[in-house]
Parts: sequence; C-alpha cells; structure tokens
Amino acid sequence: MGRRRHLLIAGGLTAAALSTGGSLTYYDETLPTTLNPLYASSMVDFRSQELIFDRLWFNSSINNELESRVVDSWEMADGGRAIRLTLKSSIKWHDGKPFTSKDICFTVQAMLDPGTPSPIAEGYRDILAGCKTEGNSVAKVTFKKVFHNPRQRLGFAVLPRHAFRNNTRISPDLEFSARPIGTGAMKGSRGTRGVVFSAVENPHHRAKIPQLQMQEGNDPLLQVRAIMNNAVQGIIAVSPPYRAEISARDELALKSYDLRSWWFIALNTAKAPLNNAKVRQALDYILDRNELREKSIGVKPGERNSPCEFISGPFVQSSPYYNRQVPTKDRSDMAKASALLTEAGLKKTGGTWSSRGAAVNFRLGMLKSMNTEAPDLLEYVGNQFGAAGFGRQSFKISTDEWNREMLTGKAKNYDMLIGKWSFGQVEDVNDLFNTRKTGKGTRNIFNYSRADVDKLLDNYDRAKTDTAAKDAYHKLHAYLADDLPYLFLWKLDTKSAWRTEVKSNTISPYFYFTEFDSWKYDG
Amino acid sequence: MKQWWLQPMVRIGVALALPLAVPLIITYLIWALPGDPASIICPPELCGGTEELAKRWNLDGGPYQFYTAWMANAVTGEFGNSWRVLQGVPIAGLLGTALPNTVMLILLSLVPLVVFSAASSAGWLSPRLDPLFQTIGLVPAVVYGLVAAAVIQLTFGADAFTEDALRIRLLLGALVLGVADGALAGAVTGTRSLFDAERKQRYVGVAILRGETELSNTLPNLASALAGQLRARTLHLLSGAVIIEAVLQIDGLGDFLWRGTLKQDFGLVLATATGFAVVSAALLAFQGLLEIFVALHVRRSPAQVSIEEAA
Amino acid sequence: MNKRRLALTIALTCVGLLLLGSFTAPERLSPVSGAEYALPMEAPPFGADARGRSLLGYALQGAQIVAGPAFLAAVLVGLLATLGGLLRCAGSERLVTIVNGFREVVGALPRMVVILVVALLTPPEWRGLGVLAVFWAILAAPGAIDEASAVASRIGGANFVEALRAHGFTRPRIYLYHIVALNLRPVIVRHASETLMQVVFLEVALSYLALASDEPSFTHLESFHSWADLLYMGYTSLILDVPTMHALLLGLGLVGVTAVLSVSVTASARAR
Amino acid sequence: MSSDRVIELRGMCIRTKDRVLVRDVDLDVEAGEVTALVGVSGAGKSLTARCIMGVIDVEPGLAAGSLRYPAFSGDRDWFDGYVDSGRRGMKRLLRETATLRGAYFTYSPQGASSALNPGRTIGRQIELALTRREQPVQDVAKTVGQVLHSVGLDPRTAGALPSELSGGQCQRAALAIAVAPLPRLVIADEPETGLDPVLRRTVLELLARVCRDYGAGLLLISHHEETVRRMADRVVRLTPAKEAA
Repeated sequence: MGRRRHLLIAGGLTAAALSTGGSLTYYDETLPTTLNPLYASSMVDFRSQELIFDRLWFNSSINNELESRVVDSWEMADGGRAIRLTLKSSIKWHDGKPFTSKDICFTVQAMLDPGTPSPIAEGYRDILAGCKTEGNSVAKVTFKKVFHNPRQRLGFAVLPRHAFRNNTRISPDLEFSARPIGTGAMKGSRGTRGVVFSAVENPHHRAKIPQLQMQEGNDPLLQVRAIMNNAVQGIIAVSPPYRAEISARDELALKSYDLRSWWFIALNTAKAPLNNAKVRQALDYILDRNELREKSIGVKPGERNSPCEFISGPFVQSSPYYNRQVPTKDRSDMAKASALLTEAGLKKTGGTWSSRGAAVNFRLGMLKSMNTEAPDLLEYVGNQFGAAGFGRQSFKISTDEWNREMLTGKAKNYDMLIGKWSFGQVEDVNDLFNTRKTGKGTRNIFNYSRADVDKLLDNYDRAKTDTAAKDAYHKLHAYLADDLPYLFLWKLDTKSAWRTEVKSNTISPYFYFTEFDSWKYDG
Repeated sequence: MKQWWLQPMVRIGVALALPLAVPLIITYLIWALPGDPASIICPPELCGGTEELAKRWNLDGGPYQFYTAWMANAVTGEFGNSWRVLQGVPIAGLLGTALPNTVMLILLSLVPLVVFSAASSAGWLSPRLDPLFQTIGLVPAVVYGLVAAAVIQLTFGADAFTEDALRIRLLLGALVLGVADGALAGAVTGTRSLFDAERKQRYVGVAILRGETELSNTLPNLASALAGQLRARTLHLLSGAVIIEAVLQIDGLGDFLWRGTLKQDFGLVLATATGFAVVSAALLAFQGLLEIFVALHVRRSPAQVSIEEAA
Repeated sequence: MNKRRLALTIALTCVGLLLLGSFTAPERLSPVSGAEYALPMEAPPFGADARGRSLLGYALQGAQIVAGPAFLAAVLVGLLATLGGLLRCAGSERLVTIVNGFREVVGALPRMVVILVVALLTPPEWRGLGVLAVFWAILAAPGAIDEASAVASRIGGANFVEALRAHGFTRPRIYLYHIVALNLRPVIVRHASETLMQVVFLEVALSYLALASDEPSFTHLESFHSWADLLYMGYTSLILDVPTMHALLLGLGLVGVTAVLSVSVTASARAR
Repeated sequence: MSSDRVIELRGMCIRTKDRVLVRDVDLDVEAGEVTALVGVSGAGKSLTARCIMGVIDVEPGLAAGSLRYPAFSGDRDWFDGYVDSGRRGMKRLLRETATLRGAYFTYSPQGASSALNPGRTIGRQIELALTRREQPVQDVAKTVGQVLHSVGLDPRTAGALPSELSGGQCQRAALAIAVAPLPRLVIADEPETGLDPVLRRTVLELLARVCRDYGAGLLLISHHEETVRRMADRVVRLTPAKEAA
C-alpha cells in the first residue's frame, strides 16, 4: 500500500504543477449530450448551457427575485396576453455579432416550428403564441393565454438567428450542438472528452475565470481522490459515502447544490391491492423515512441542516406551493398500518400479507442513476416492506428505459417506482398528475386519474394571480397526501466539492452556474 | 502447388468486398428486425424527432436506397454528424482522429508479441516461461486497463486528455492489450511450434552441411503461415482494442463503437464498424499479397523457365 | 489415477460448481450493517462488500448469469463442429469450400465489433447474454467446423466410412462411434470448452465496461450482479486503497476456475 | 597450399555424456580419388563425415583428435582449441568452418527428395551453390543449365520445385548442387539407399564420373561392400567404439 500512496502523492504534485494558470477543471457526472439548449435532456446539459447562454429571465440565487441580464425593461400588453421587451444595447454574441430583438423572435419561432423535434420546444408550444420585432431592440412576445407568472414562463435560452441562417427548423445534429454561439459568460466548445469554456467580454458578463474545463468524473471515489490531489478543482456531485472524507479536509469545501428536486415512490393505483387507498396509506405508515435517510444517504439522527428534508406532498418545503398544514411522516407506525390493511381486506398469515388468498408481492423499480445519490435505497425500501410482510422483487432501471417505459405510462407490470422530479424555474406539477387521456399528464407514470385532481390542476392553469395558483396547489397537496398516488419521500440536496482556492462560488439552484461571473480562482 | 494463386486471390477479393459488405449486413439486419428502422436505430423516446431522423438517413426509401445513399456519402468522406454521443460533431472528423489512434494502439501492442515470439522461436526464451505468460494472460484486460486509466486520471487530472496523456494511454493500452487475455502466451507458443516443426525438416540439417544458415532456409517457407498467425493475432488485438480503448478512454474506433452502442448512436456505429472492416480488410489484403509474393519468390529460378511448363 | 481421469474429475467438479451456483443464486443481496468490508474470516466464506453484502451472493448470481448462455454456446459450437466433420466424411467437397468462404467473411471482423453491433440492434426486450452467446458461437463455429472436417479428411473421409462398411459396421455406428466418439471428440470438445470460457469472459468484459461507464449492462438485469462487480470492487482496492482486495481475489479466482474448467475439459477429452 | 591432400583426420574421438561414439579415427582423403568410408551401421560413418565438415552436434562432442585441410589451410589444425570445449565450442567450430562447407567440400545427401529445400526451385538452389565458387560466375543462367546437363537433367527442371520431381531426378539435382561450387571434395552419404539396383548403379557411376569431370575428390560413405570394391581407390573401415569407462 505504501508504495501506491507515494504514487498517488507524486501524481498529485505533477497534477498541481500542470493545472495552473487560472484555468479551472471540474468533474461532472457524465459528458453533456448536447450544448443546444433546445435538446438539453439531462442536468449535465443544463449546467453546461448555463455558462454559454443567457436565459431571458432567471431567479437570482441571492434573493430569488426574477432577473434578466439581457432585458432592459418590460411591460405587459394586450391585457396580459403579451409582453413587450426592450433589450439592453451593445450586447454581443460570442462571434461578435450584435444581439437584437430578431434573435428573441427567431428563438420563439424556432420553438413553435413543428420541424424542430425538441421536447423543450414542445413544452413552449403550449405557452407561446408568437413574437414580433418592433425595431432592433424591442420584441413583443404573445402568450397562448394569460398567465399569473408570465415572466417565469420566459425562462428559455436565446438562440442566435444568424447561426441558423434564419432557418427555424432546428435539428439536434447541427454542428451548433457541439460549437454553440451564445451571449453567456463563457464560449463553449465540445471535445470528445469534455467541454472547454473560455471567458468572453460583454457588457452584461464579466467572468473573472479565463478558462473552465469540464470532464467526465467516472468512478465517484476516483473523483474524490482526484480533487484531494488537486488534479481537479471541483466535483459537481459527491456521492454520500465520501462526503465525510471531503469535509474533513481544510483545502476542500462541501457546497450544497439545490437541484429543486424531490423524491417519491410512485404507486400503481391501477393494480390490486394498490388500487385501494387504504393499502396505499398503510404503506405510507410502514415506510420508515428516518431509517432510509440514515442508512442510504447517511444522515445522522438529529443532524442539523441535513441535505435531506422530508416532504408530505409534491413540492419542496421552500416552495410557495408547499402546504405546511400537511404533516410529514418520518417514522413508521406499524399498528396504524396493519389496522388499515385489515380494513382493506388483507389477511396476515404466518407473517405475510395476502389478498384474496394470494400472498401480496410487489415489483419495485428505481432509476439506476439515483443509486449514486442514495446507495441501495431500493434494497432498504424493499427490506422495510419485506419486514412488514410483503414479498418483493427489485429492479434498477436505466435512464433510457425510464424515459421510454416509465414516463410514457407503459410500466404497467411494476407496482412501485422510486424516482425523483427536478424543477427549473416553474414548479408546474400538472403533467405528473393530470389524466393522460386529456392529452395532458405527459409524465403521469402510472396513469393516475382523479376528476378532483384534474379540476385542481385546471384551477392552477387558469389562475391569473399568484394567490389563486398557490391556493389550487395547496389543495392539491392536501388531496395527494391523502390519496397517495406517490409516497412522498424527501427533497435531497446534492453536495458539490470545490477546492478552497475557488472563492465566492455561489451555486445557483438547478442551473448551477447562473452566478459564474462572481466566481474567483487564485490557483 | 496447383492454382497456387487461388487462395490469395480469394483473400484479396474478400478484402475488397468487406468494407462494402459490413454496412450492407448491418442495414439488412435493421430491416430484418421487427418495428420500423427509424425507431430501432433510435427509439423516439430517446432521440426525439425520429421522423426527422428517418428523413435524414433516407430510411423511408427501404434498405437498398438507404445503403446506396450511405455508401455514396461514405465514399466522399461524408458520414453525417453524431446524433447522440457527440451531438453535432461530424463523424468523419471523429473517424479521422480514431483511425490513427487505433492503428497506433494495435501496432504498439504488436511489439511485445512480435519480440517475444521472435525470441521464443529463436530459442532465446525457454518454454518453461510459458506458464508465466499464461497466468498473466488469465487476468482480463479490463482489470489492467481500468487500473491504468485510474493512474492516468489521478496523475494528470485536468490534463488527462492532452497529447502527452494520450501517448501514455496508448503505451499502457498497448502493453495491456499485448499481455492480457492470453495474447502473449498464444503468440509465443504458436510461433515457436511453427518454427520447431520446420526445424525438424531434414532439408534444414542438410542445408547446414552445405554451409547455409537455418533461418535463410526456414523463413521463406514459413512466411505465409506466419502471416496467417499475425493476422489472427491482430484481429484478436482489434477485438480487445474495443474494450481497452473504452476503459482507457482512448479516442479510437473501438471506443466510439462502444459509446455509439451504449447511446444507440447508429450513425457512429455504422461508421466505426465500417472503419474496423477497412482495417481488417487491409490485413487480409496484406496476407493475400504476401502469399502471392512468397509463391513468386518460391518460383524464382535463374534459368528462364515458366511455372506452367514446370508444373 | 491417470491424467485424463484427473482432468475429467476436475472438469466435472467445475461444471458442478457452476451449475450449483446458478441454481442456488439468491434473488437479492441484502446489505448487512456492521459487516461492511468484512474479510473472509469475518464473514465466511468470501467476506462482504462496502454495504455488508456477502460476496458469495455475487459469485452465485454471476454464475447464474453466465452458466446458461455459456453452455448453450458451447453445445452449439460442438454440434456445428460435429456436423462439419460428419458432412466431410459423407464426402461433401462443396461444404469445405462453403465453410472456407464463410470463415473468410465471418473471421475477417473482430468478434467484439460484431457482438456490439448485435447488442445495438437487438430490441431491449430481447437483450441479454443469451443472444450474444449465440452470436459468439456462430462466430466461433467456422474454425471448429474447419478443424473437424480437417480431422475427418485426415482419417480418410468417405473412404474411411467405406472401409468400415466393408468390415460390416452399420452407418450409425461408424458415424457416431468411430468418427465422432473416437476421432472428432478431442476437436469438438476443445472448441466447445474454449467457447464456453470465451462467453464467460465476454460477459465479464461487457459488464465491467458497463460498470466503468455507469451504464446498464447488455448481459444481465440491473438487479443482478456479475463477476465483473467483484473485479470492479477489486480495482478500487488496487488503486484507491479501499479494503476490497478479497473481492478482486475472488473475482480472479472465478475467472481462473472458468479457465481451469475449459482446460481440464479439453484435457479429459484428449485422444488416447 | 600445393599439397593435394584434402582431408587429414587424426585420432578423433567423439563422445556423448555417457558413451564414446567413435574413437581414434584416422582418415586421409586425396584430391581426385574415391575414398570409401565403410562400416556396419552404427559404426559412426555419418558422424565422422559430419565431423570432418566441422559439424559436431553431440554433447560434449570432440574429446580428442586433430583435423587438417592441407590443400586449403596447410598445417592448421582446425580442432585446435576445441577439444573438450563443450556445446559452445562445437557451435564456434560450426561457425568457423561454415565458409568451407559447400565450397571446399560439399555434401550430397541420401534420400535427396526430402533433403532439398521444398521452398526453392532446383535452379535457385544451384544458383545459391554457384555463389560459393571462388571465381564469381558470369552467366548464372547458362552455368545452371550446364550443371543440370552434366548430371543428366533437362535444363527446364531449373524452374521446378523438388515436389515436382521424381526420386531419381531429386538425387541428380542434389548431386548437381553438390558439384556446382567446384569443391575439392564431395561427401556422398549412402547415395544408393532407397534406389532400385539399376538406378543405384547409374547414380553411383554418375557420381564418380561427375566428380572426376569437376576434378573433385569423393568421400563415399556406404555399407555396400560390392559398391566399394567396384569404385573406391582407398577404403577406411570404422568399427564400433567399445564402451568407454
């Protein structure tokens, strides 16, 4: 072992010697698939694009207020159906071309163009109606209907009209996806093994770090060793088992990264015995969230500002839509659970529950990628239900299969699916719980369908004021906490690690690099 | 020795056909499978814009049209852009970087094989060492490979993908490829047995009595057999290169093929598979040509007497 | 006890272990708190991983993943080789040419490339080691057929059959006993056992790659653990000072057992 | 260099680790003469023949004796320093005498068809032999033709491979290769074996004649008393060595 240690240390030194000159390198979970904002499909994609592009509006990480770096002033028009934007002057694209209202309208039209096969664009087709330029610096964007939060809805990244030769049919394999042109703090270029970002001067951006490199981190432990050797300066996501080791080091800092995400166990409400609300409630009581959190994520009991806080509904506790009247269930309550199960007509014989003579057996699935954040959560959940007297088989599901089967409502043969939802700017949960048939509910995993829920979601859609929207979602929260299409688990912060030479590195929720201008590195 | 030219000609024929055949086979496989090609190549849920893709790849026109179109582009060096692995990056460019790396990797990994084989057939390497080579070869290449990769990542960190790092990756990769998966043991014993068998031939002993050397007599007669072995070994190495490049993150044909397969980037897979076909076609052609050369060399005679007359 | 019998015993033991393992494999490996990184003496027989799961479970599940497909491929190659040899004795010259052509084409591509392309093209619901193993067998077949028919022609091909007919043996007896059992056996068994080993190695390599790139493996369900997991654990111990050296040893041991199996099977079938 | 004695072997003793193969062998060969080396099989005829060519491939090998090539190197003893020098020494001796083999004396093997390199045409093999003449050959093709003709082979056989010739033709070809370098001595190792009586006679006569034509001595190794009586000018008998202590 001794000799190997030497090797590692030596490695660290060479690396330190090699990676100087203000250039910063960090490991992300994987390489981005694309740098074209319209085709972003993973958090990695979103993070890298945040450096290259300006979103029209974004939430400030300091005061959570809506801000824009490119819009100078704005006013609502047509009774709230449209918004008139006046752009800041002298903003330039990375290739030096001026940034104008034509670019805003081009982006809108590109998203509305059915020839642009982008899931993100599809999302905007329900929101936006069109865009008109009024001179070089004014654009008027019209909505499909009146929204209570119109500017929140304009969180898209602006694309350069000239880079697409004004052709609004934007296909993913255009070279733009690898060598994009934006107005963001950094110009990005995609290599086979990572992305190199280099600072670009602009009136609205002044990055203090001249160069930033993103590489794939591979094995989580390997990443930790690398940052300890100063072979790299940052890791986006540190796997729980290694967090203690990092926080023990003075030259390293663990930083909380709020992914605006909450975890759940979706229940197949179409399948017996889970079609019975009492059974679902019983399972909610059986689940010991405290134990899960402790064993899987490694949160010590009574640990303050833990990265993992329980939720009782489909929102994070910091969200305005979270209904604080609904209590969270932290510990299991077996008495209540068995009472409910007996009410539901299940019988417990020889320690196992059976319904209509047949022993109850659950097929559990979990999104594979979540295993690094919460190692073996699937096993622990399974064990808890097993201990309570249910048979179970567990499966890890690849991201591809998840997108292909689970999100499209084809996962009929599963009883439970452990997953998580992340939210960017708008916490719109409608497509998770809306009835699919209506064309909405595009991410309704087990095709959960309740008239009352649809009504509440509709109320939120129609809401013209924040309070109305809040009210609708509070009611939704309460209803779901009782009907339980999901067993709501927790909000889980990711932990990033950065060398302490990296200073004032504010990490924005979800988008990560929104405040990159303020980052400093004296390495 | 009747029709001595037949076998080499077959080889060269196959070599010429291979780069055409491989994409053809893949194409027909796609159409043979149930479901429409576009969504096999890239399920809509994964890619987005499957119909766009169908147009782009001329998948609507049936296998023949697709194949001819693809070939026509390929000949002009146009392979389109990567769809899912490196979205928007021209595949031709990727092949441009991958091919030299893979070839270099293979050539480097042939060095230990050739050296040790030569040594063993010259009798400088005792057969008692064989078990050692076999034991080394027992450890799967992936294990060595990942250890090497980790060392590089820890040592180079930010600069893990610079030219220098790549050189080291290639060297380590070649080393691993050369010794692991029984490559070395196979090569050593294989060549040795060839030479030993030839040495036992009576004419060698007599040649020595004529003051000639052993090698000058045996080597020409073994050339084609050796070429055959060399090709087999190289193919084995190419096969292993897929794993090694993936693990050591070397931008080679194998690595792009692997990533393409994982991400279902069909364009990339088709291109890289064809790339492999070209490489092994080159090997085949080399073997064929060498066989022809040897046959002609064997037939060399000072008196102007044509082969047919003599045969 | 002569060499062949010894080899046969070893071979049978290995096969037995493999089958036993695949039948007794647990459905899931449950973490045991307190047993993290337990060494073999602390958590017999093989110790435990970072979450206290017994490594025995890994070994058994790995066996279950490979056993079926590996034997399938082996049998397939064996059958094809036998067929090749018999047809040669049946005096079919054309077969030889066909096989040669087939070999040139199939043998011209690196196997791993073919396997990956197949993996890409097989629909997700069919994906698994089974399909890949069959294709591997097809890729390995030409060599086997070629050698079998070479042996057949060495013993005289059609003339051999005629000669024995003259001695009054029945065709089935000649083909099954004199040709297959007495002459082709060594070749067939060698190729079959080599294929078996190669398929196991293929599984390990593919799963290992999948682990390294944190992607699902083509070869088995995510809920299952391949022998590659053991090697991967071991790799972290090699480079990152994680106390899982015992996992590496076990992984290598299993790979070794497979190799021994293949070698001993071949040895036990060697002609007298 | 005026002496016309080609070989002068004195008191040679060759042994393996456990037994003596030949002992106290004396052998003189004069230019232009036919010397016969006879003895029962196992008496060490071939071994002796190989030894006088400097090829000793047994261990430890040379235990005693001296070897001179008076017509070539006067009084130099080629065994000097190699007695009991073991495997290494025998290898060095082999290298040192390489220039003589195939030039000063040549070898015509028995069972020629298996003794000719199957990967070279007869013409090519003769051509290689010609390169070992003292004076470089001007018109190789022509000379090859002549040599072939002198052993009674059709010049067209120059383009043929050994596998394309009959046993008799191979024997003639081997002889052609042996005489092509214009050696002082041709060593013929039981040239008659494997040939029917008629062919045997022709081959032997051819051998004798060709050697005479090319002015080379002939060392004939044989166990055929009749052959020897008919052809040899001088006979050397080898008796199996008694077991050494």
